[in-house]
Amino acid sequence: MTNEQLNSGNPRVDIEYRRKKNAEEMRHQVISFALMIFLTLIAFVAVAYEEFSGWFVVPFILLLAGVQVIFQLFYFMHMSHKGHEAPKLFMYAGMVVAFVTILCYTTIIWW
Amino acid sequence: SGQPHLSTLQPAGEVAQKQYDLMVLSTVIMLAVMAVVAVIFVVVLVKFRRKDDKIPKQVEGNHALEIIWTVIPILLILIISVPTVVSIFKFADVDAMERKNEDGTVDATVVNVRASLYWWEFEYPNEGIVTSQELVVPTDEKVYFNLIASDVKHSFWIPAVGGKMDNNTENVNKFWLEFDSEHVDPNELFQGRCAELCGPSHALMDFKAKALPRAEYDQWVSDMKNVEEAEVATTDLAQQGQEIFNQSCIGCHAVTPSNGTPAEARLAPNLTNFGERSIIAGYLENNEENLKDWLKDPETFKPGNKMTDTYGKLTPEQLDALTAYLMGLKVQD
Amino acid sequence: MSTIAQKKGFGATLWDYLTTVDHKKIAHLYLIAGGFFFLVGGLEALFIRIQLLKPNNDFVSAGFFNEILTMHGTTMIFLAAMPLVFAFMNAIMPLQIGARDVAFPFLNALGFWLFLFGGIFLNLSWFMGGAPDAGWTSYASLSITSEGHGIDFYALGLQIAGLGTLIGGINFLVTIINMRAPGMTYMRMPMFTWTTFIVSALILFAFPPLTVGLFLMTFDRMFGANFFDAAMGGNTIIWEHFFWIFGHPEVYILILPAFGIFSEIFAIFSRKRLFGYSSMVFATVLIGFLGFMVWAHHMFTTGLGPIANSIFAVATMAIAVPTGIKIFNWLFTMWGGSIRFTTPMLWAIAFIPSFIMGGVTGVMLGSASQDYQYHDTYFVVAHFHYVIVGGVVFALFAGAHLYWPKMFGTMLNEFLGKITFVLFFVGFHMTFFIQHFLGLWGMPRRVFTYLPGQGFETSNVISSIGAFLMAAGVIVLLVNVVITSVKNEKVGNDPWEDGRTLEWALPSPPPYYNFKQLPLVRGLDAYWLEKMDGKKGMTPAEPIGDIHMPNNSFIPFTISLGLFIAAFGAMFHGDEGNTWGVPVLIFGLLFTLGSMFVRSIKDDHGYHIPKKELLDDKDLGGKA
Amino acid sequence: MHVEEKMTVEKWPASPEKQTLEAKNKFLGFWFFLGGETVLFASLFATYLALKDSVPRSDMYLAKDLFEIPLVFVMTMILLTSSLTSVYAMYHMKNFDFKKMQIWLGITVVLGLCFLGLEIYEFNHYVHEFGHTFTSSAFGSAFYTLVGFHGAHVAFGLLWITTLMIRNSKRGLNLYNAPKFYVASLYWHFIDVVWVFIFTVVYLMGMVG
Ligand code: HEA
Ligand code: HEA
Ligand code: HEC
Ligand code: CUA
Ligand SMILES: [Cu+2]
Repeated sequence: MTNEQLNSGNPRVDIEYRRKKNAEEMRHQVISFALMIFLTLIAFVAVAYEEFSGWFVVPFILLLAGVQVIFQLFYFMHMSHKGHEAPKLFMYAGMVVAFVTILCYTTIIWW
Repeated sequence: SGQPHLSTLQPAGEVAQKQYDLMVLSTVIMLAVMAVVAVIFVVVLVKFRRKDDKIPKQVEGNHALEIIWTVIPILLILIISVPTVVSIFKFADVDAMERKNEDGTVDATVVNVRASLYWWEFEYPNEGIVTSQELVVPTDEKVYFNLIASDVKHSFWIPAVGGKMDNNTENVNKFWLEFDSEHVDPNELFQGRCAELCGPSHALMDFKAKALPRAEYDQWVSDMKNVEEAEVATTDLAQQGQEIFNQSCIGCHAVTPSNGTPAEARLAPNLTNFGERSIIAGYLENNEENLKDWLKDPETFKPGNKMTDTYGKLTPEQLDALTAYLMGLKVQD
Repeated sequence: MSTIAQKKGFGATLWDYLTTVDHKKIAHLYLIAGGFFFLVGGLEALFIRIQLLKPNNDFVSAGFFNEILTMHGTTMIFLAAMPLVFAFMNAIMPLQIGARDVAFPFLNALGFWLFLFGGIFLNLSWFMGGAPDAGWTSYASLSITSEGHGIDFYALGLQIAGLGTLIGGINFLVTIINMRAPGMTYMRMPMFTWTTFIVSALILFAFPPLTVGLFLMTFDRMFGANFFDAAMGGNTIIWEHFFWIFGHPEVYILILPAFGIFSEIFAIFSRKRLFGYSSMVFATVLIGFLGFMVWAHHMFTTGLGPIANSIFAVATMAIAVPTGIKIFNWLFTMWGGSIRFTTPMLWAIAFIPSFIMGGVTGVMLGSASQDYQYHDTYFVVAHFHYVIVGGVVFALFAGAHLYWPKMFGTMLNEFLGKITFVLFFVGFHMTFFIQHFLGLWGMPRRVFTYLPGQGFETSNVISSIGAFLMAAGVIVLLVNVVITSVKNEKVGNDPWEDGRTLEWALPSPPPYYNFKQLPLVRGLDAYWLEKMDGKKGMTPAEPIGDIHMPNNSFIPFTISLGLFIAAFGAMFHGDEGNTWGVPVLIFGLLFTLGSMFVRSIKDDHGYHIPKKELLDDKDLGGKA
Repeated sequence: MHVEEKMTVEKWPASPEKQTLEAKNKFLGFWFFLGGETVLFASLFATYLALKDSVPRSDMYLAKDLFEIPLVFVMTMILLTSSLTSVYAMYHMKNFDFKKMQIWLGITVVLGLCFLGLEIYEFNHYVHEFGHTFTSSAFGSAFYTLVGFHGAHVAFGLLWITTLMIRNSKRGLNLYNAPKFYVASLYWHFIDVVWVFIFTVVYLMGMVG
């Protein structure tokens, strides 16, 4: 675990700097939120607009969901930050098991 | 190597034979692996016992050795994998089951196996006949099976003829077996059994398989088909028995081979050819004494079976009558 | 048992254990509880063997046999083998990495109490209308139709115990990642710690499917759901998959720590460093990974189709490769070494041929088209007892002898230990070797009896006699434990003289804070390196200072108790005329939630052992 | 440094959620827990997919008859927004602004409650309008179990965050409770992740048929 503490010796300067950084990060968060809402809208519209075939819509909205989850994990939950190596490893491992499980239940279980 | 007609080590059909060959192949490989290990093992234990207080050299590893014992097992596994995969697909090939002739008939011999607590029903859809507990099949050709269970999961297994397949509750499993005339002793039947824990009497959920040359098999089928309605008993005693049967038993047990009730609603073994079967309830030798005991109190023979307490107490006279009737239920000769 | 405990009265000791959060004491608890359940499971095994002694035996009835059989498997796997493995992980792993405790001492205690309450709940079924009777696999069609409350005990009891295991797994993971002493890099961790790490990861991913499966079963049986009822659109195969997605990793959860223990033993008693350490680590990771890709080999006959069967067959057999790497590394650890035949080493040596026997039959089972014959026969029973008893149980015996001094400060008697070994080893092969043939000759498993005249008689007699030899071995071990506890001759920090890893640098048993000063780790086999440099102990990595310690707590007990109570409510609420079920269910859950709430709002920062006390504390000898 | 020491803006570190060893442990342990939860929910999704539209009688309602876009859309928006509000709370925590953090957490809780309320309304609707219940079919069992498990997670999250807010209302932020707030917010985001898949897989894919 690396400690991300920044130190210039002068606490005031640090605080100012950090505040700015935090505010900037928050701005990014709001942008990702806006994107997420946008993706959600597209997904709903794709389904509501009944002309598209299911063969297109289903993979498409799954893809959108995947992108949203990346936003959540990497931005809201900070998985892109340093110090998240172990969490990443275990989340990926969990996703592999999750994927295999779902694959199995959609293929080798019958009606 | 076990009993003929029972042991997997005395294969009597193509499936069992292939499986046996695979067993031999893999056993040989396994023995070789164990021999290698055993040699190193013995050398180590003999040579490197502690003799003095010297500190041995601390070895980190050896790449050449490590590669050897990674690659050789991979090769051995590949050697087993190839015949394994080939045979998996071979055993799963049931296309012939559905191959229809122009007139809609099917040439393949097909048997629907329905497993219920704790008995087996064998329906021949193409011939339109039903029998129970004793499977009858032709030799030297593939026999195809549709497997299903009516209550809980069971598993259909005739060890000497081939590996098993489950009777699930929600879907039909299909596979085939072949019975070699060469290995069939006409006086012996194959032992079949349920291989999936299904309740108290799981251990007793046995059945028999009778493999007949094609001509005899055809004869059996046509004899069965000839029984169109319940045969009328000939002796007085048997007639009495039939009356009792028609009162207390017919609700569950059919005595005609072309059973009209839907498969799910057939509650008990079909008794059309009961008198010719070698067993009662799957595992008791078929004789009068056993039959009476069974009818008196099925519970002692098959704990948890579904016949217990479904009919009134039977007097000795009633037992005699029923026995006479049931023993007379024959379709051949 | 521990020196501190002896000075107190019985009541105080009991309270101490009820509230402890010390990993060493929790290890004692796991050892005692797991040991007890091992005896129970073994007794059930003896009942099985007595019933099968002769054809048509009526020692127990058919239904009762199924209960015994189910409880034997369930008890042995969940309540004996796993907790015993956890006992050693708790006792040794933190010491091996130079930590003062695990990452979450409170959760550690919670994990234990959940396991214990789950285990007690499950076993209460014997006295409350019948035990589960659908096999330890509890396949859905049968378990849904099974009458009485047996299966309910199974579903709820395992749910509670499983939760405890999951918590334990997360705890070990964090401990190993965050709490290693300075210098203890990943590639310097002792093999047992490595296996603990991988096993904990397996637990993390394998237990949720079991949790879900058990929930579905609970809902179906107690709350009217229809997951497994084919008539309502349900599907029993769902249960089979969940059980085995969990169940197969579970068997590696058992065997990997065993591999870890043996790795330590081979190195110690050959006086040699583990051969091919990095390939051992690699093989462990690979086994863990492959362990998740092979579960359907238990379902080859279910009818998944040839493609699935082929994939799973090949994946299954592939596990032979990393396991083989391990076997040969152990052999070459001994090669060129200076082998001393102590009791732990005897178990380790016997393990190699025994386990390989089980392993190669595993590969034969993995070859699906052969498995159509083997499946659900005594051949499978032989396979898994060879790997479980010849692997896991041998390791537990070996570990008990090896670590007894570290856990209790006194050595088990070597002579009695060797008697146990001989009896058990002979009995083991007698019992299970012949079962391979029984299976091949056509004897299915899970049968309460068999008919005469099929050629099964003699073999079953041999098998049953073997079981009694094993029992005799176990009894000798019990005697051994009693004798050594009474004698209680204290030993020093490195009683086997060739200890290599950090735990042997500490007094036996270690002081409650483990390390007065965290040690500096300079390489693999840290303590051995120091010894070879002529030093007595580890070089400290920090000056003596205050040590932060967690407070004892009774709350883990009450959290678990709440679930225990709730389980009764859930189970009985559906009975005819039952009025108290739902209130009890709610009360139990609130009790648990309330305990968690108290824990959450109460301040509990633990306490500090002041530096002064540590300096004075000479007789505890807490040298790092 | 004592963990419950009174903090000031000056002393407040950049990553208050992982200053002490306990905090680092909690942080890591909680992530691992989420790894396990991923598998748990995957198992529930798998069950749902296997049993979707699996009903005993042909006159029973299927996914495409049940679900309606507006309600799901509103629920989705509410829950997604609550994710943003909890991000705001963590933003203020990093800036050592306890008051604002509490306010944003409060908003998060309110949004969560709205979501739960709608979910209850929705379930009620299915039961009474369509006879689609937990016990009516395997489809029903699987649907309510999956969505209900998520709902239970929401409810637990609400209890948890509320407890934290009340417990610390007098004490303010310190290095002892900062990690607690942090993992609670992680939990809340994870609930959102799961919902993204629920609305996609259960509702949207259900409507596609
Ligand atoms: C500790 C527990 C444990 C372990 C380690 C294993 C290890 C293995 N198991 Fe086993 N198994 C069980 C416990 C275990 N098993 C249990 C409890 C059941 C039954 C459950 C039930 O139904 O109730 C079971 C059932 C079981 C089945 C299902 C059988 C059936 O029901 O039809 C299968 C099928 O593939 C299988 C395969 C394997 C394989 C391939 C391994 C491999 O990991 C083995 C690898 C080891 C070696 C191969 C030996 C060493 C290697 C070498 C020396 C290298 C060279 C070797 C070769 C080239 C072959 N096991
Ligand atoms: C860790 C796992 C484990 C262990 C250690 C064992 C150990 C043993 N097992 Fe078991 N077994 C299983 C796991 C295990 N088993 C599983 C999972 C099944 C499958 C269940 C199922 O099908 O669902 C099974 C099934 C099983 C069967 C098959 C039953 C059947 O299919 O019908 C048999 C039969 O011989 C058997 C025998 C034994 C024996 C003789 C031992 C011996 O090694 C036991 C040795 C121990 C003792 C003998 C204890 C001694 C105790 C005393 C002396 C009592 C003293 C008492 C006091 C002081 C209070 N086991
Ligand atoms: C509830 C329906 C039911 C009724 C009524 C019933 N049986 Fe049965 N019977 C069964 C079932 C089920 C079995 C299979 C038992 C088993 O093997 O587990 C069976 C088995 C048998 C068998 C052995 C069948 C074989 O093929 O080996 C005979 C003979 C038999 N019943 C005769 C009778 C007679 C005679 C009566 C009336 C007095 C009777 N049964 C009434 C359900 C019933
Ligand atoms: Cu049917 Cu066992
Ligand atoms: Cu397995």
